[in-house]
Amino acid sequence: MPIDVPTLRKAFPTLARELDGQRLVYLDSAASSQTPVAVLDAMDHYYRWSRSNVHRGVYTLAEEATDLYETARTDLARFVDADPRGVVFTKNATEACNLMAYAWVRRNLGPGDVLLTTVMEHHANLVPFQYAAGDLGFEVRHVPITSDGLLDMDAAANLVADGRVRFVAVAHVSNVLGTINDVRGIAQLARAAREDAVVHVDGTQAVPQLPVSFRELGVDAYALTGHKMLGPTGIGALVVRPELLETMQPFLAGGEMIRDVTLDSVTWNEIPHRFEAGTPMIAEAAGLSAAIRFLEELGMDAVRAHEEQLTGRLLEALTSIDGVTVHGPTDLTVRGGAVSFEVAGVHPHDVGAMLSSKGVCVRVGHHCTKPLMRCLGVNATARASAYLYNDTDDLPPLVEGIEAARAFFAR
Amino acid sequence: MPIDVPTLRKAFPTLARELDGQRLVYLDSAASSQTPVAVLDAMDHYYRWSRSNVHRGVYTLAEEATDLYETARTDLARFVDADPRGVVFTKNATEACNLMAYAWVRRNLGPGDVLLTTVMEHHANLVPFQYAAGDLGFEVRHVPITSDGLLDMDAAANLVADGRVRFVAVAHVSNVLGTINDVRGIAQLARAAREDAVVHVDGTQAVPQLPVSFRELGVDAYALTGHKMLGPTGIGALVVRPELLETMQPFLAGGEMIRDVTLDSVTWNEIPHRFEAGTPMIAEAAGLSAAIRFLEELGMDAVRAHEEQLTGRLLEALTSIDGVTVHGPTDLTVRGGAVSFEVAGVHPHDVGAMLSSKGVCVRVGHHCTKPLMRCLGVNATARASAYLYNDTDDLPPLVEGIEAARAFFAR
Amino acid sequence: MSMEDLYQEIILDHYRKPQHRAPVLEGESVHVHHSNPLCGDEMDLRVRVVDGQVDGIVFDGEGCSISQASASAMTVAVAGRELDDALALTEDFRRMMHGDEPSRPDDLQDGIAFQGVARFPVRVKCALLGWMALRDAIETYERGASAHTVEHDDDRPPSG
Amino acid sequence: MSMEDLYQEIILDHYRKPQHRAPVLEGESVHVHHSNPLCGDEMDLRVRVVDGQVDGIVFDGEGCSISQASASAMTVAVAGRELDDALALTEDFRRMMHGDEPSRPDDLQDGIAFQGVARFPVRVKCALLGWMALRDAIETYERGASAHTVEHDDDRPPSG
Ligand SMILES: Cc1ncc(COP(=O)(O)O)c(C=O)c1O
Ligand SMILES: Cc1ncc(COP(=O)(O)O)c(C=O)c1O
Repeated sequence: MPIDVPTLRKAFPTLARELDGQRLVYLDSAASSQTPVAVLDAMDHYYRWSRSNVHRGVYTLAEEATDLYETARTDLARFVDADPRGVVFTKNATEACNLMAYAWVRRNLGPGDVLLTTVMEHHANLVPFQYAAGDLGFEVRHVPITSDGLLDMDAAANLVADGRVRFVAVAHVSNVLGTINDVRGIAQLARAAREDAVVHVDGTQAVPQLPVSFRELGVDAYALTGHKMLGPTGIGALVVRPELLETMQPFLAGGEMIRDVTLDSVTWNEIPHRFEAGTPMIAEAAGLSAAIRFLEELGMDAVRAHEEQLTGRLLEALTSIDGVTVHGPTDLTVRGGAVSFEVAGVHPHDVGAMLSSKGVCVRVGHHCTKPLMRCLGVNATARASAYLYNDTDDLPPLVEGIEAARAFFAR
Repeated sequence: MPIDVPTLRKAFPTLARELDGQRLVYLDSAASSQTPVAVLDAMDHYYRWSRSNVHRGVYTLAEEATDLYETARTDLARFVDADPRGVVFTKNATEACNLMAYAWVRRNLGPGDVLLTTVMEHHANLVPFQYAAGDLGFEVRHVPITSDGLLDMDAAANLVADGRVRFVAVAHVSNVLGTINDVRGIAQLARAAREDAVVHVDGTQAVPQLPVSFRELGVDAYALTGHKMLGPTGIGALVVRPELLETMQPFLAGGEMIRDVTLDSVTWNEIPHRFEAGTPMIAEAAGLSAAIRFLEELGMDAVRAHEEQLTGRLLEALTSIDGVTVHGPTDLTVRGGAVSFEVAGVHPHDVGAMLSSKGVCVRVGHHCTKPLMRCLGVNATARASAYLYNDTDDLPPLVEGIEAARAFFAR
Repeated sequence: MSMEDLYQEIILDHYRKPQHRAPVLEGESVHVHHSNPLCGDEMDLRVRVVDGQVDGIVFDGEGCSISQASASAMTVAVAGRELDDALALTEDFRRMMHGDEPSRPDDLQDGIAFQGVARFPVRVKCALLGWMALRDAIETYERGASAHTVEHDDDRPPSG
Repeated sequence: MSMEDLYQEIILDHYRKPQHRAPVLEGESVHVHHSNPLCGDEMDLRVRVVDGQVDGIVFDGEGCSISQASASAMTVAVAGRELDDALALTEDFRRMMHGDEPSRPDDLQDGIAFQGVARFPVRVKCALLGWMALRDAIETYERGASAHTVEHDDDRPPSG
């Protein structure tokens, strides 16, 4: 069923806000999505009714809290088609990538080994590995992009050809170009060159927008974040093949991830608990469950169809403005909802400020992708990103704002 | 002003719950405290009014969100009397201890060095350092406890005497024995033996109960958690002397903690941002601010006075029951609110279940302090912990429940 | 929870008057020691196998009422059974603890009284301690060994 | 926000007709290059010092309207001043950007128009870029050096 945006918008309180008497036009969902009331209610219910800590509590509240938390794990596993034993909750996608860097990369890679990543990665999926490379002396290679913003698969094939690539870190969907990468293809390339290559995917921008099947992608690990998929802040996850997770070293140590400790030895707990230390994000997990159920009710196919169509209209609207250049693929079938653009003669800060004065929220800056900015030959871009609660009504204010910025600032 | 418990309780929705027609008696605040409506409102306000990501957003919502987040930092700094530039937000206290382990201990300690900790630590303040010791080959020493549950300061003096102790990890308040440790004294001992010793304190149980001045304690780092101090789940902090924080290596890498990245180099951001990677816990920070203001309005002296008095009554009530033994100090001036006890002939699980059947919530188990359990010669204990919303009305149900457990189970 | 939800009369009977509780077993074929570091439960289980059957079985241990009573009920339910049959019954009990309907309620005998424990996840491992020790004892015996020590805090599906 | 809150007419004037904007300065004493990797602003600042005074000053750069306009207003406000006085004025501007009332509003000249920027934390660093370059240029000159390159994304209190 197609998404009925006007009805849907009622579920998102912030969208009803006015700014200086103007309708709020939120086009920054690639940075963080709005949160529906159902998610807030789920968290509230925990705080008002079952407030307590999880695990090993023998009383009713603690049992309820544990149940909420563990249900979130199975909900998320179902949503991305993975095994719940491989679902590790983190505070955000960045921690999920770091978990992979500490618990696998730093324990396995050294001089002579190669880690493959791409020039379009978000810093979260790049710097943890660069940092490890600096400490441990392995090599990092980067897949370049083609002029239409796709990963250069021929180059990728060359980069893995010597069989030294043991780990691949790649985004499923770019937060700047919008590109939907063929991660299945990359995994096959990498494994063809070296059977035991571990493939880690940054799915942060994919999970909110696309139907994702971890099993079908055939990758080893997959990072995501709650606050971009209608969920609360403060929760993310790393989804790992359980067989791989079993072999990974612990990362954060402390309560809950331990089976036994003496003064000089420690026995770790089972997966996935071995990777979750300390009191978890209980309310946030309850909120994430509600967000998943909200998305499931709409259906991810419908979400994707809506996004694809609206992004098409957004691209048309932007390219029709004089002096505006858009980055990234024009083929909508390999494109997510983030659209980065430049306005000739106007600094992105000034574009953003003018849009803000018209109630339109877009992000400006390097979007935590400095290497990609260098590839594109820019310092920063403005980025509009639509989501399921946006529709074509949101495009005219964007266009007017950009035109006003041109008129006001361009010298 | 003394705390008016009946009025105060109205702010805590879960406390109004009934369980099988019985009043809920919540005595598990050392595991997680209840959350007042003001905290829920603060989070709700963010989600319903300013929902967006922080940092570098040029539009109104993003400015408001950034303001909420950075205000939480100054609120927390004021609350524990520290410099906001040394306040790093984490997801919980466990991550805060791991941050110290990764960003300082693992970068500085090696064979020949010694790390001093105590037998009463929570796993969060023990295992990250044990784990590092296993990887790096430094020695770990443990301060033992006296028969009345205090740290053995003479033994501590001996343990630091050879000048090899470079790092100290010690709890401010024990979550099992309730002991308030003389961390200032320990820091002086350690520094007398070795000027540059770094002293890291686990303040998780102290911050909710005591007025804490980081500056007066004269320690280097201090970990705490939000969910035990009326705040939400999913947020904690490490407070560090800025001069030390400046010298620490990054831990989690990713967005926001970076100044610049090229394909093969990275420049880190300023403190404290260098230690906060990825989208932070925005709603949680807003909630923590509200929790701090709630505590400040009551006054931490009043909170402490209430706790000291009530804990005295709790100890009296427990020791008056036949077959009940209490662990930890009897001197109330060196005691926080956690009271661990044993019931002769009844397994803690069964004590907990009987209490639960009477609506009384206590924690049973090893409380993530296995080494301490071994010292005490037990496998597990039951633990009752009162907080500012408890009063003497909550003691009779506890006593009756324990007596019923004795009658029902003791063989 | 109410006490009756968890502590059925049958359970309490086994707790108060455990069956086959003893520190030694004459002619013992296999002995396993299991402990659950999370709650401190300890269990010694000894089995005498004759002609592929559980000819004798005793347990000894320390732990909460649920773990002790469940071990007692287990010994009664499996005494005299073929080893394979005892393993199959163990699996039936394990699944029951995870919320499935038991397929052999009669054979579980008093073990059926523990069905309600499934609703108390924290206690599931208590109820399973004796049964998991039995499974390990049989597997140890079939491997040709006579003793085994295991630390665990949870059950897993059968290894085979 | 409304455009008027941030973009005062004086600011726009400086943006559209920048003062002292030039790529070279005859007899230059010191040249600093500052960049802000976060938003891509770049600033070249050249100062000619004669008798301990700012005898000549030009800037050149790329960046948003606020950073360009603020640099322009800065050059006007400090031209002819003693170096120490220029540093003191810089500190006054820096504090104003952090919400303090400026103590020398008249001396800041058009710089005062940027007071409202303090309410837009993201833009504070834009407004400070030129001033921080000036501070660095003077400090570099006083160290006896003639050029300095700095990457920064924030201002800090003066180093001395
Ligand atoms: C003394 C002590 N330290 C550390 C922790 C860990 O806190 P968290 O679970 O919030 O990480 C706790 C709480 O369980 C504690 O009581
Ligand atoms: C592609 C991509 N990866 C990773 C991240 C990091 O997510 P988080 O900030 O939730 O850790 C983001 C979001 O900023 C992103 O867009």
